[in-house]
Amino acid sequence: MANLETGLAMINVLFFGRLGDFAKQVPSTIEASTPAEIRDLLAADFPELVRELNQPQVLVSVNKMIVGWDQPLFDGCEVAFLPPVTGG
Amino acid sequence: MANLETGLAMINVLFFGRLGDFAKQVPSTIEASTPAEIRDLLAADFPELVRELNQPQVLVSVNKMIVGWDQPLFDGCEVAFLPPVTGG
Amino acid sequence: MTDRIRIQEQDFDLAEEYQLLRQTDSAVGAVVTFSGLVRDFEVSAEGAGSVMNSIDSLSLQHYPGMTESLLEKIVEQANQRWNLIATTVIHRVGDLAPKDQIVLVGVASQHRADAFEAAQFLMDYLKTQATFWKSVKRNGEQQWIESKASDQQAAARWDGSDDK
Amino acid sequence: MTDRIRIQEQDFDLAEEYQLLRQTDSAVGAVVTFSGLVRDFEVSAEGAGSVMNSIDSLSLQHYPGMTESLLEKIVEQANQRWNLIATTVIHRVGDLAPKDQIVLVGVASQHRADAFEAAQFLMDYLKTQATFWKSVKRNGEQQWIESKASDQQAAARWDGSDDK
Repeated sequence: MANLETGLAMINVLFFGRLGDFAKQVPSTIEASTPAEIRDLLAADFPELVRELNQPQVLVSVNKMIVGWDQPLFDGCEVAFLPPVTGG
Repeated sequence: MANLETGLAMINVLFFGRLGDFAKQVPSTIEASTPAEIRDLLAADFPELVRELNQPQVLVSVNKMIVGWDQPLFDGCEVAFLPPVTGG
Repeated sequence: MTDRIRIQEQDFDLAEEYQLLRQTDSAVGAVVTFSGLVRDFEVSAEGAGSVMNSIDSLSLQHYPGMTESLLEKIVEQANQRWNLIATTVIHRVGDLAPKDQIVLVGVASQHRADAFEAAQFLMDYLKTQATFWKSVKRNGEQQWIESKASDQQAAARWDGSDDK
Repeated sequence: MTDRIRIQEQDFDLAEEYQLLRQTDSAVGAVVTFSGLVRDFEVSAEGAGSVMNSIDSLSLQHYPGMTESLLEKIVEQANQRWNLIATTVIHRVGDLAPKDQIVLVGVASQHRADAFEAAQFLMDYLKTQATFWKSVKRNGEQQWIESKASDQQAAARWDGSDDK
């Protein structure tokens, strides 16, 4: 449910690969209106994680589609932070 | 055994691929001193075969090594005429 | 076009997948398979100064839902670029030991150039586009694998022109 | 380098050959296999105006002794150009039916680029350098297969520079 006072959406956040190591204490839902805002909200409590998120190769997806950091978010969106992939 | 009168070597001859179809009546040994001479000796009796041998893509081997048409031959040499290969 | 895409923890059987590819159609003249295996070491960096470290095990994480749809897109692109009869992509996730199979790409086509090129394309894109992350354990310590510039370069050769 | 070269009438088992390639060494990270199959038709000419003729069977002749030494040379060249751990080349001769396996090339290496490129090189050279000749039967009549310009072109790309 969106927060009625702030108008912000409740977002499910996921961190993959090495990002997950720095995000173990991050709550699984965060109120924010863009992925960039999620990152900014984490800066105070998780400086190491945010340093990693600021690496230029890190991509963001919303509902499993790659998007820009300023993609508007809606209630129930799933936002994932993706370091460079290493499959195959 | 080489022919003592002519000095020519006795050569075993082989024809592969489509050349074999035209060479069914060719004797398996021929007296000659080069592959080119074998071809010339066959011209009278096997004109169709020699027309095929004159195709520029036809290669000659002596003792299983690709050689030129003027390669000197010795007694017991194995000469093979090879049309373009089509394996694989 | 018969496409099989699977992400799974269990091992795969190359022989079985090959028979499926081979028997799709009597027009199949060429089948190429690529298998990726866990080596017992990892190279720490590319180029000079690289160090080979032996590993105990490898672990593969992926983003369920997203990976499947990315693999479907990659296979669709291969089908658009080449004349393919059947394609198989299997990628394992979870914990793997040295010598284990990680990934299988198989392509059946009429002619060999299509199968060879599509298999290379699929592997290059899989390495750089699909949401998998590898970590290794050595002496009990987990470490994430760095992505390789050489994989980015390999994938980049397919961009732009329709040709290599 | 473990090289296996065979010319034989009997069929081969890709699964068995794959296991041999895979188990050569714990440094193997990539195995590429190529299988050539008999299609149920042959194209009579290349380019426009080509006609597809269905076939009853295919027959492969070779030059015993010469073929083996040519295949050894081709595999040796591949080992010089790429960093390979094991190579398998099996070519069948005699009478084959549509859907039968004709040829297998398998390459094991540390990295995928070596295995992919060496397998393509081996097939291209095998098609243009090794002393095999194919004929087909249709309606009981035997006909020799023409060599393809596209195979010559494919082989030519490996000449000259060490690179494609």
